[in-house]
Amino acid sequence: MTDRETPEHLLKTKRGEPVTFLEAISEALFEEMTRDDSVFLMGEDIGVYGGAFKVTRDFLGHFGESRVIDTPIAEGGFTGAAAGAAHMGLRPVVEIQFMDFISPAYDVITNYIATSLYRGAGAMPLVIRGPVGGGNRGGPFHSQNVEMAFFHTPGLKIVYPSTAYDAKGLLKAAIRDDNPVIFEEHKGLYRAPALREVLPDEDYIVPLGEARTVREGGDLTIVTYGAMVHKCTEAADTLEKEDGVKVEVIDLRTLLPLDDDAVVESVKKTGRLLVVHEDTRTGGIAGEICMRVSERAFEWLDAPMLRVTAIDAPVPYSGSLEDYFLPQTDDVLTAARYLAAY
Amino acid sequence: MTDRETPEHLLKTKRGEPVTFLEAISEALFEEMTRDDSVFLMGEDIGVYGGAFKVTRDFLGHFGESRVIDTPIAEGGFTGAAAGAAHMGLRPVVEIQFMDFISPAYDVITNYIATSLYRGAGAMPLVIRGPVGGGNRGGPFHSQNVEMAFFHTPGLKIVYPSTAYDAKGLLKAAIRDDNPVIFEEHKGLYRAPALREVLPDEDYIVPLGEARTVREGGDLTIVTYGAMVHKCTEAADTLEKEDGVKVEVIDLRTLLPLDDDAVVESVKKTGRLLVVHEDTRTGGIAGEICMRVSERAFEWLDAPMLRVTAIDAPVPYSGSLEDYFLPQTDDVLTAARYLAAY
Amino acid sequence: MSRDSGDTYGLGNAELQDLYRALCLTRTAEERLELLQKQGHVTGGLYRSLGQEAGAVGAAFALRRRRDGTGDFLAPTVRAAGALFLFGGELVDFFRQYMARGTGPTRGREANVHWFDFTRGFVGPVSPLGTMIEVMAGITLSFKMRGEDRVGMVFYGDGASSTGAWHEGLNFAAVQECPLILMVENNQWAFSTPTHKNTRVGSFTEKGPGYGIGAESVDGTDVLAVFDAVRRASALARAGHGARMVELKYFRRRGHAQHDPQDYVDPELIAEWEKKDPLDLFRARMLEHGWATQDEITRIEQEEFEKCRVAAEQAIGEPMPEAEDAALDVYTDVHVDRPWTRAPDPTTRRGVQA
Amino acid sequence: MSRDSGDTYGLGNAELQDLYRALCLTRTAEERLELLQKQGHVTGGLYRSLGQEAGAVGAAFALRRRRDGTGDFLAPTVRAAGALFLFGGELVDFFRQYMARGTGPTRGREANVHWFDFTRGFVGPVSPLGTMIEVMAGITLSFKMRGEDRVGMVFYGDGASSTGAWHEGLNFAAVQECPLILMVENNQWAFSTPTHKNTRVGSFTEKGPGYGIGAESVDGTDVLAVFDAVRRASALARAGHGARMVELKYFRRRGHAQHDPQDYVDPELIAEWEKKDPLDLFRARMLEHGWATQDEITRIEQEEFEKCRVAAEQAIGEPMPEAEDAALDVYTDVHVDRPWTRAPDPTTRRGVQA
Ligand SMILES: Cc1ncc(C[n+]2csc(CCOP(=O)(O)OP(=O)(O)O)c2C)c(N)n1
Ligand SMILES: Cc1ncc(C[n+]2csc(CCOP(=O)(O)OP(=O)(O)O)c2C)c(N)n1
Ligand SMILES: [Mg+2]
Ligand SMILES: [Mg+2]
Repeated sequence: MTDRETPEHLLKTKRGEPVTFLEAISEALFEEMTRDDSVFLMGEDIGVYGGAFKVTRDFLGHFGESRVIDTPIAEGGFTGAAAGAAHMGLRPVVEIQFMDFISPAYDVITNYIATSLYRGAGAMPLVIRGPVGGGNRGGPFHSQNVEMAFFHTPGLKIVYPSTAYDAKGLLKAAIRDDNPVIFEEHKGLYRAPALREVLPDEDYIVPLGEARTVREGGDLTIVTYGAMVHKCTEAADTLEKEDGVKVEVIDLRTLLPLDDDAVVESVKKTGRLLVVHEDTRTGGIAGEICMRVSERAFEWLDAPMLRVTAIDAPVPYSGSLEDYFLPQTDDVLTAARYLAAY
Repeated sequence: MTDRETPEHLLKTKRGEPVTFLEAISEALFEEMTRDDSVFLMGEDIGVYGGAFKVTRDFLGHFGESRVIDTPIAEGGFTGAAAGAAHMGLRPVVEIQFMDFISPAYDVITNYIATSLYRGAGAMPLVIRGPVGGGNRGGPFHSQNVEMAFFHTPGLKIVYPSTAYDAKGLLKAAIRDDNPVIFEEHKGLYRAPALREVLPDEDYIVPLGEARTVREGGDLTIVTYGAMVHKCTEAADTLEKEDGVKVEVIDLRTLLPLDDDAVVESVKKTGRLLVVHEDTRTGGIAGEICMRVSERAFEWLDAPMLRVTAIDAPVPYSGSLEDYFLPQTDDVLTAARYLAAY
Repeated sequence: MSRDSGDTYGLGNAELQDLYRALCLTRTAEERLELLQKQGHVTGGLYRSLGQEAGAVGAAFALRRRRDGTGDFLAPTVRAAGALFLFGGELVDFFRQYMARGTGPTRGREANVHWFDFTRGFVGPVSPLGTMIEVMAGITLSFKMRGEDRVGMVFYGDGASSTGAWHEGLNFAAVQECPLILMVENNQWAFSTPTHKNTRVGSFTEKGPGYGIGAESVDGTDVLAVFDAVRRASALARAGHGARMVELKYFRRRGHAQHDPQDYVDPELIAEWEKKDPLDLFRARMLEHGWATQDEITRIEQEEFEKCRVAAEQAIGEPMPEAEDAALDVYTDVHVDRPWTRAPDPTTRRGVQA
Repeated sequence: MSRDSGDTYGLGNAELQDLYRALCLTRTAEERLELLQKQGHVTGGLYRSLGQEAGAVGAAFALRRRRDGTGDFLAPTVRAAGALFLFGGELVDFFRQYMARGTGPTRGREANVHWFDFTRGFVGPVSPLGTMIEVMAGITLSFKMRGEDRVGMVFYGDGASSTGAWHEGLNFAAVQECPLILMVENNQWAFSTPTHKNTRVGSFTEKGPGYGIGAESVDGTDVLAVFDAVRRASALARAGHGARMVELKYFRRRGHAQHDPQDYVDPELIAEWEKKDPLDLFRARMLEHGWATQDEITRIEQEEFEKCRVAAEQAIGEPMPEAEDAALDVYTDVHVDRPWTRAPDPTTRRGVQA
C-alpha cells in the first residue's frame, strides 16, 4: 500500500513549503505510518471523513481500512482495544474527536494502560491524541484541556506542543516511545497563519521531556505551554519594549515527565517565576511547578511564585463569558509587571 | 418504616458508648435517612450484605428496598442515575465499593454532575462515598486515593476525614450540602481501635471547607489529612520530646474547597511548611497548597516548602513494596527535622 | 401502510392540526437558524433535524405535557427540538441559546437545546453521548420511588448506542423497571460513520431483548405512526411494565452539522429520502382525509413562520451575558474569585500587616 | 443429556484423563491456597472456583495452547485458574502471586491470576470489571490485521456484563469481527448480588443478538459439554465469523472470597449444586465408560496433590520482593526517585553552589 503516492496536501514539506500546525501533525502521522507498518490509527470519523479536523484526510485511501479504523462511539472501548493491540507489538495511535471525550476512557487509561509496564505486561506503545483548548466558543464540552486529568497518573506521558516544528517532532517521538503518551493539540493553533513554518525535509524528532527556552531574559521566568506560549511571548515583547523588563519564556512542551531542571535553572537566574496555563486554576499544573521550585530553588526566589490561569469554572459558551474565563495577555502583563516591580 | 426500631449496632452513641470511625459513618447515614425521607442509598452489595465493609449493615431491613438499592456493577450508570434523582429533589448517597472503581464514573461526575449548577440545572445534592487508601495489601486496584482525579474539577467538593467525630459530622454536612461531594473514607481507619471515641448524642455537623488545627506549635506547620494525620501527630510528639521542636499540625478535612486561610495563617506564624499526603507525589495536592502559600504568605517563609508523599508508582501488592511506596512516620521526621534545622 | 389508512388514532382535527403545527414550527425554526447563522448571529454548531421532525413531534405529542411539575419528562437531543417545543421550551429561548444571549435559560453558558425546565418537564442534554440515559434512568426511578404517575422519554442517536453510558443507564432502568421510553433516532449516520460501523445489528430493536425490555421499530417519517407507537409504549410504562425502546427509522438529510457538506453520502440516497419528507407526507394526508383545508394549512405555515421571525428578532435584540457572570454558580455557596494576580492583595506583603 | 451418553467428542482416553487431571489440579491448587491462608502465607483475597472448574478447564482445553507465541490467547478471571494452568501458567507462579513473592511473575506487584505471558498466550486481568473485553478485542483485532490463525478467549462474570466497558469492548469486537470468544461465567452471583439484580434477562445468550453475534448456553459443570461448545465456537471464530458468546451455567458454591460467609445464599441451594460437582460427575463418567480405571484416577489425584504440595513448599521458601523494586518499571525510560526529602540535595542550598 505504501507504493500508493502521497496525497497532494502532505507534500508541502517535501516541496519546502510552509505547513500549518495541523499539517505538521498530519505529516508526522503519515511519515510514521509509512516508516513503520506496526503504526495504525483508530478513532471516530477518521477514515472517509478524515477526522473532525481533517488531520487524517486521505489516509484511508493511502493506508487502507485495516490501518485507519473508524470506530464505534466508544472511547473506552477503542482505547482499551488499542492497549490490547499494543501488547501484541503494534503501535496504535487513537484520535479522540474532542479531547473532552477522553473521559469515558479515563478508567482504562489510568488503571490499565498506565500500570501495564509496572504490572509486568511490558511496553505499552500507545498514543492518544486529539484537539483541546478554548477560545473557539465551543462551550463546556468542546473546549477542555485534559492534562490535569492524567498528570497525577504515574506511567503516563503528556505532551502539549505550541509550534508546528514541535508538534511534528514530538508526535513522532511519542509514536516511537514505549510508554503511553497523551498528546494534546490546541485547536486554536491548528490553522493559525502565524504558526505556518517550513519544516526540515529530513526525518527528525523532538525528544519527550525537554522544555524549550523560547526567549531568554534575566529578570523574570515565565513557564507555560500550548497556546499560552504565544500570549506569553507577546507579553514578554511588550514588557521589553515598554518596561525594559527582560523575560525568559519557557515552553514545557512535555508536561509529564516535567522538565523541572529547565525551570529551576531559569529561576536560579531570574529569581522570579510566573506560571501561565490556559487550564483552570485550582489543581492546575502551576502547583506542581511551584512545589518543585520551592524544593529545589527556594533560596534563589526574590518574589512569590505566581500564576495566571483560567478561572475555576466550566468553559462557558458565550464569547463574553469565555474571554473572561480564559487568561488573557493583559493578565500576563499585570502579573509580570507586579513581579518585576516586586 | 422509620418506626422500625434502630438496629442494635447503631445505638452505641445513644448509649454513650465509643464508636469506631466506621460506626460513626454508619450512624451519620442512618440519622440523615431517618431525618430526611429524600435521602436514599445506592451501590453494589449495600443491601442484604450491608456493603463490602458493612457500613450499611441492617439498613435494608430498616429502610426498605426503595431507599437501599443494590445496583448492577455500573458505577457510571448508578452515579448518573443518582444525578437524575437529585434533579428531582432527592438526596442520593452512592457507595463506591472501593473508590478505585469510581473511574468508570469519571465522565458523568466531571462533565455532568460537577457542571450541573453552572449549566442552569440547579442544585445537585449528591454524595459519592467509599473506602480509599493503602496499607492493607490491596494492590493497585483496592488501595487508591482518588482526590486528585477530582480536585481539578470546579463544582465538586471533596472531603477526607481523619477522626470518627469528623467523619460523622462531615458526612452529615455533605448530605445536607446542595453541591456534589466526594467523600473519602480511609479503610485503615474504619476499625482502628485508637480512633474509637464517644460522640455527642445530639445532632451535629462539621461544616465543609474548614480545616482543623490538631496540634498547635510555633516552629513548623505540617498540613495533612486522612490517615496521615495520625502519622504526623505521632511524628510531632516525637519532635517535641526528642528535639524540642513545636509542630503545628493542620488537618484539612475538606480538600475542596481548600481552607487556605487556615494554612496561610499557620505559616505566617511558623514560617515553615511541610505538606504530607498518602497519595502519590507528582500532581498531588501539596502543589496547590504550596502555590497558595507562595501567593499569599511568601514573605513569611523561612525555608522551602517541602512534602512527604507516596512515590510516583501504582500501589504495589506486596507488603515490602507497599511500605516503601507509602510515606512513613520516619519520612515525616526526616523532612520535619530538615526544615526545623533550616 | 398506516400512512394510507385514514386512521387518526383517536385524534380530532384540532389535534391533528396541532401536530402539523409542531412539525412546521420545528422546520421553520431550524430554517430561521440557518438564516441567522448566515447573518453571523449563531456562534457555535448548527444542527438540523430535516427529515426527522416527525419522530420528535409524534413522540412528544403522545406524552403528558404539563407546566406544573406533574407531567411526563423529556431529555431531547439536538435533533429533537420539536419535542422540546411541545414540552414548553420557548422558541425565543431556542434562538437565545443558539445565539449565546445572556437572556437565555443558561445565560449564555451552554448552547442550543442544552437547557432545563423541571417544571415543564425537560432536562437538557450534555454533549458526552449516552449520559442522558443514565440521568433519565434516575429521574424515572424517582417517579417510581414516589409513586408518581409520570413517565420519562430520552432521545439518543444510533451512534450513541455504542457508548458504555448507554448500556449502564439502560441496564439500570431495565433492572429497576423505571418508566422510561428510549427513543433511538436511527438516522443511519453518526457524523460520517454509517450505522453498520457502530453496530452489527440491522435494527436497534434487536437490542431490547438483551435487557429484557420490549422494543419496536417505527417509520420515523410518519408522525401518526410514531405517535401511536409511543402512546402504546407510554401506556405500558405507566402501567408499571418498566422501560421500553422505540426505534425511529429515517435518514439524516443534512450534514452532521452545518459545517459538514456530507459528501460521504450518496446524493441519490438523499433524493430518495426527500420523497419521504414528513411534512409533505402529513400535509398530503391532512388534505386527503379532510383533517384540514388548504387554507388552514397555509395559515398554520404562515403563523409558525411569523412566530419564528418575531422570536428571532427579539433574541437578536438582546444582549450577550455580562462577562463577570462566568464566575457565578460554580457552587451554590462558594464564590469563585478572578485570579488573585488580577488584583494584588496587600495582606500578602509583610510590611502591610496591621 | 450429553452427560449420560458416552460421547467423547473425538477425545482419546489420554486426553480425557488430561481433562480430569486439569480439573484435579484446579481443585487441589485452590484447596492448598486455603491451607496456605490459614497458615498466614496468603495476604490478599482468596477466590475459589469450587463447582466452576469444568467451565475454565473445558474451554481452555478446546483451544490451541502453544509456547511459541503462535497459539490462541486467554484472559482469565480469578475463577478461571484452571484455564490459566492449561495455557502454561506455572503452578508455582500461582502460589508466588497469592503469597506476594518477589520471585513471582509480577515480582509481588500484583496478586493472584493477575499475570502475563504473551508467548504462552495469556494476559492477566485487572480488577476493574469489563476492561479485559476491550483489551481482548484489541488483541484479537491484531490477529485479524496480521492474518494470524489465532483466536482469543476472555472470561468474565455475570455481574461484569453490567459494565460499560463490557458493552464497548464487545460491540467493538462484534463490529470489527474479531476472533474472540466471550465466556460468561454465570455463577448466579456477583458478590452478594443475585443475577436478576444485574440483568433482567434469564440467560446471557439473549445478549448476543443485540450485538449481531451468536451465543449459546452450556452446562458449566459438564467439562465435555463445555469443551464441545467452545471447540465449535472457536472453529467459527477461526473461520472468520467473528466474535461469539458462550454462557457457562453453574453456581458459586463458596463465598465471593474467603472472607465472605455467603450467609445470603440458601444452604439448600448450595447442597443442590454439590450434587452437580464437576469432578464427581466427570470421574463417574470416566469410570462408567472405561475412559480411566480407578487406579489411574487415584494416581492422577495423588500426582496433582503432590504437585501442589511441592510447588507451595517452594513458593513459601522464596523471598518477598526487595523494597526498592517498588520504584522500578513505572516507565521504560524515566527513573522514579524516592521523595527528595529522604535525601536532602546540596544543590538546593545557595551557599553550596559551585
Ligand atoms: C462520548 C462522545 N464521543 C464523541 C462525541 C462527538 N460526537 C458528537 S455527535 C457524534 C455523532 C452522533 O451520532 P448519533 O448518536 O447517531 O446522533 P446523530 O448526530 O446522528 O443524531 C459524535 C461522534 C460525543 N459527543 N460524545
Ligand atoms: C468496575 C468494578 N466495580 C466493582 C468491582 C468490585 N467487585 C469485584 S468482583 C465483584 C463481583 C463480580 O461478580 P461477577 O462479575 O459475577 O464475577 P464472580 O465473582 O461471580 O465470578 C465486584 C462488584 C470491580 N472489581 N470493578
Ligand atoms: Mg445518527
Ligand atoms: Mg458471578
